[in-house]
Amino acid sequence: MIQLHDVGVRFGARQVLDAVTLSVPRGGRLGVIGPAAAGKSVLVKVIAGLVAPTTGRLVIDGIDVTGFSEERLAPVRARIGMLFQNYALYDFLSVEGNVGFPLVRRGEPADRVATRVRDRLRAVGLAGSEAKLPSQLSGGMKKRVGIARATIAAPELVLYDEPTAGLDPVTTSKMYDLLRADHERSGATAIAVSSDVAALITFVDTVVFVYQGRAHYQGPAATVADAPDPVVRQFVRGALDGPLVG
Amino acid sequence: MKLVIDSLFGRITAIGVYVVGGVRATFELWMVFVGTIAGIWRMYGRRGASRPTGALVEQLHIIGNRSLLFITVTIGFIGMVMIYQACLQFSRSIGDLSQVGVQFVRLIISDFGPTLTAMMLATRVGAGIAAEIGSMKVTEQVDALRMSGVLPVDYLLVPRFLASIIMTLALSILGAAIMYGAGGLTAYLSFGVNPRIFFDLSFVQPRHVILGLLKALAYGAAIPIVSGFCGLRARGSSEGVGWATTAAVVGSSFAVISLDFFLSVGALWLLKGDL
Amino acid sequence: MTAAGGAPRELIVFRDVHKAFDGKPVLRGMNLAVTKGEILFIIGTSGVGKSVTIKHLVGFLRIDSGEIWFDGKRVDQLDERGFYAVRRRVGMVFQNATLFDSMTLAENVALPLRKHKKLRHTSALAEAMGRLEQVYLTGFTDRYPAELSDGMRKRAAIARTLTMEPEVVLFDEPTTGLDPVNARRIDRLILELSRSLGVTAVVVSHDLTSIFSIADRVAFLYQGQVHAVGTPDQLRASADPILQQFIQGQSSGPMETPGF
Amino acid sequence: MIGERTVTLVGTRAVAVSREVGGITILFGQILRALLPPRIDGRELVKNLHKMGNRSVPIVALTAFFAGGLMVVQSAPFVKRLDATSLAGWAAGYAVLREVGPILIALMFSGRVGANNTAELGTMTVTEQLDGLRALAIDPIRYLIVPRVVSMMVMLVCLTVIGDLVALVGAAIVAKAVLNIEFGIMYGSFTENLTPHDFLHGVYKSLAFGWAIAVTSCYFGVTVRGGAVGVGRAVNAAVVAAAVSVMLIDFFLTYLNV
Repeated sequence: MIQLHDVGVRFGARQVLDAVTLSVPRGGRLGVIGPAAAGKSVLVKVIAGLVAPTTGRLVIDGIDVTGFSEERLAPVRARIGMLFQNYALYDFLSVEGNVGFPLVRRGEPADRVATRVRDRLRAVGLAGSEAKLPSQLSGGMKKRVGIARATIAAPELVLYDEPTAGLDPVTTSKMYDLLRADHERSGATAIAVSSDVAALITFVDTVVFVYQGRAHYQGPAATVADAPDPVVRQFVRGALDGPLVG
Repeated sequence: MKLVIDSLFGRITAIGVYVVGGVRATFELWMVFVGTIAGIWRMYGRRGASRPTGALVEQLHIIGNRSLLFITVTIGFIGMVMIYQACLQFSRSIGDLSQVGVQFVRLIISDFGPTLTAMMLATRVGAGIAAEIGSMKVTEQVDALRMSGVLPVDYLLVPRFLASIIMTLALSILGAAIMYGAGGLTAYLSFGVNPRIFFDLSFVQPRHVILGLLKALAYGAAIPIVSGFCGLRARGSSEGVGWATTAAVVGSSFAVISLDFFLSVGALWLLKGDL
Repeated sequence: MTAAGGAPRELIVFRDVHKAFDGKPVLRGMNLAVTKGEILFIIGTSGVGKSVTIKHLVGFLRIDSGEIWFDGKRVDQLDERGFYAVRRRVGMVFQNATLFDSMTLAENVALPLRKHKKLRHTSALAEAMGRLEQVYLTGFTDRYPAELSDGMRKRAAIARTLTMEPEVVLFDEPTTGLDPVNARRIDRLILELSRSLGVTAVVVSHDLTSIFSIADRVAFLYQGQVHAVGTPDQLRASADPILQQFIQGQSSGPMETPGF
Repeated sequence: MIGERTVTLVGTRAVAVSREVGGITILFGQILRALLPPRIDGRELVKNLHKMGNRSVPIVALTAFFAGGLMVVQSAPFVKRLDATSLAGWAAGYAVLREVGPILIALMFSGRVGANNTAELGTMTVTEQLDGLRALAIDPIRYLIVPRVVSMMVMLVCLTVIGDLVALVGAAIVAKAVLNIEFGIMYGSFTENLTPHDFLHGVYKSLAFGWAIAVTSCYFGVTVRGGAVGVGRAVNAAVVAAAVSVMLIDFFLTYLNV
């Protein structure tokens, strides 16, 4: 579904990503972990086409989209949903307006949109909040509205940037229950970034450890705490002594 | 000696970086303008294109109606002050106040009306546009728009651009009228100038009106472009929005003053001094 | 109902504290006592009022009713000026570190030294360097906060608070959003300052690893009251189903999570 | 004609405005109280003087240059008709020193420095840095606000003096370029027709403008609510409030003719 070949991103003098090669099969679930400012969020934005790679190629579902203009990217993006780190809900639209936005922009008839919105909001457990504004919601609720918006157009790929940041353990595990149920039903590919490694690996099947701008390690999620790489092991276990820099 | 050369070299490099940054920003500003014009074509020029009905009306309301009180108060006061100072000046030198109104109305129509109104709008509307678009940018709402296949320039800038042009024209006319009225009142109350002599429009020529409207049009176009550009360049979080809003106020006020200068000098040159 | 009795013996006491925001009650008769020298964790779901609780002690928020005592004196009725005396003895480390972003790390730490110990700027800076070394930030003293990671910023904020030589330090979610390694570094620092300096630490957190590795006592906040309090071992052994759901991070159970 | 909605709207507006005015007055009182005894943090004061002054010189100079030039352009037809070239400098100088210079420079200063100040304080407020100061038992008003208010007042006066000079130079240059009036004649016209009072009138005004811009920008900075969106809104409100107060103060000081 997604292939990155030697992708590098440079912001001014700073090399944020360096020669990242990665592939995610259709229906796969990839977790992105790593220390702060290692380039995790940028990696997700590259896949979404929001940040253009300085070097390398990005292939989505067999189409090489490297260097596409915003207008040519639009049909590709229509197949991708994204939950942003800070929800990125439109603060001038109601919950209903937010969730339905991607469909409205595609010119779907209003009644079809309304049905889909009601459907999605029920799935994330927010039925009845259609008329509320984002500022009236708690952090966990905003995240779920974000998920509803990301998945309303039945995307084949969903990107989650920090889906549980700042949430307590119970809410975190409820959030992953929700994501699991959603993906089992839709079969969509998922890529999730999180610093809460213990909770993340209950959802994904593979993890990639981004470290100093590179895809330092890639392996199955279940055994990441016993990974052969000492840096990964130290990071996941939270050990104080080890080779990890920063 | 080497130290001096090094420091000189450092200075030159710094200036070079500054100039390159300035040129690049100007180019990007120009691209935003071109993008907005293209956006108008995409949204209104083609048949069956998606037109967000209501967006333009909403912006007309925000930019126009909500500025009414602000413009009335500020322009009213400055109109009174200007005519007060002018009367003071005239009575000190010529002693004849009958010419004040005639000269004043010409200045208002061709310059002070549109320019001061636009200066005030640059503050209120420019800051508002940059604050709104800037906070959408840093909270990733602009990226969310892109993910929904929407071009941010079309969705955010085009309605504001059109609304600003329409409303700057309308408010400039209103501002000029308020200034003229407030000025006449002051001249009458403080210096006893007969309103019938003050409100004498016989010296107003079509070219004054055309120049004034032309200026209003230019200001109305410049303010949203400069402010939208600043908003879209916002980065980071709240400090980024703060920076964008500040830059928008300074940038659009400066755009108004420099446009005024160049348009005035241009008109003076075109009309061979007979403005 | 106001609790009777004079000055309590514990260092900090919350007695029947009520607090509502816009008519929505958050604290509903909360009682809690903190003993000198201990590390007390206040845990609970998002929005339950953990941060609100500690902000009352330094006067950033005012309680609606109840009493708060610090070192034998009632503090909930002090005015802003009165609270400055309390704040010199009770330090607070905020969730987002709140370093001043126009100053380098050393300048940040030097500021309270300059203001309260009346040191000159240069000697304050020298002392600040030493303080930053204690939190393992040698070599970063001339960096600005924006250039550092969250974990480093939090450690610098701890160093800045410690310059006041406070008797109590309040930590607001010190490990939230940090990766596992940086989270454990913060845990170690809290433990060190408690054991070697004798500082009383009140930590607001929902990081289960921290709770079970460094807490002396834990207070579990639920529906505006302290639902359970005890040592980590006592909590683990408790039969309370709501508490068990929280400390095991289970999604299903009897607990109500209004924030979800 | 005037519906119930309009009346309600005007009413809510009036309440909102009076609340802000009240808040600004309270802050002003707190600033005065923090000035007694006057223990201003020297480092903050120097830092702010430097930052606020240096940062604004280019934009103020450019604005002033254009303003001076514009006044000549506007008086050109009048001067030509009367063929009184010696009056050009007087007309431009009088307008620049008394009105156009102080007001335009104050508006630019409000945009550059005042708005920036609101943004900075606002960011500090939403990221709890102000609470951070209070937690360190440091009074934010005494430590942060007072040096800023003092710096803004001092710097706006300095910038107005600089701006006046640049504007007169701009007027002379444009007069030479557009009306072909020699520099000597312009200089003579300035010195003969303008009194020190004209110049001081503008400077006094700028002191009051500086005070208004400083207090409003600080007020909107420390009362920010709601993250990045709030900071943007606060800056917007601050520049609008500053513009209104500058115009109001200008009106009263003109009538007092200080």
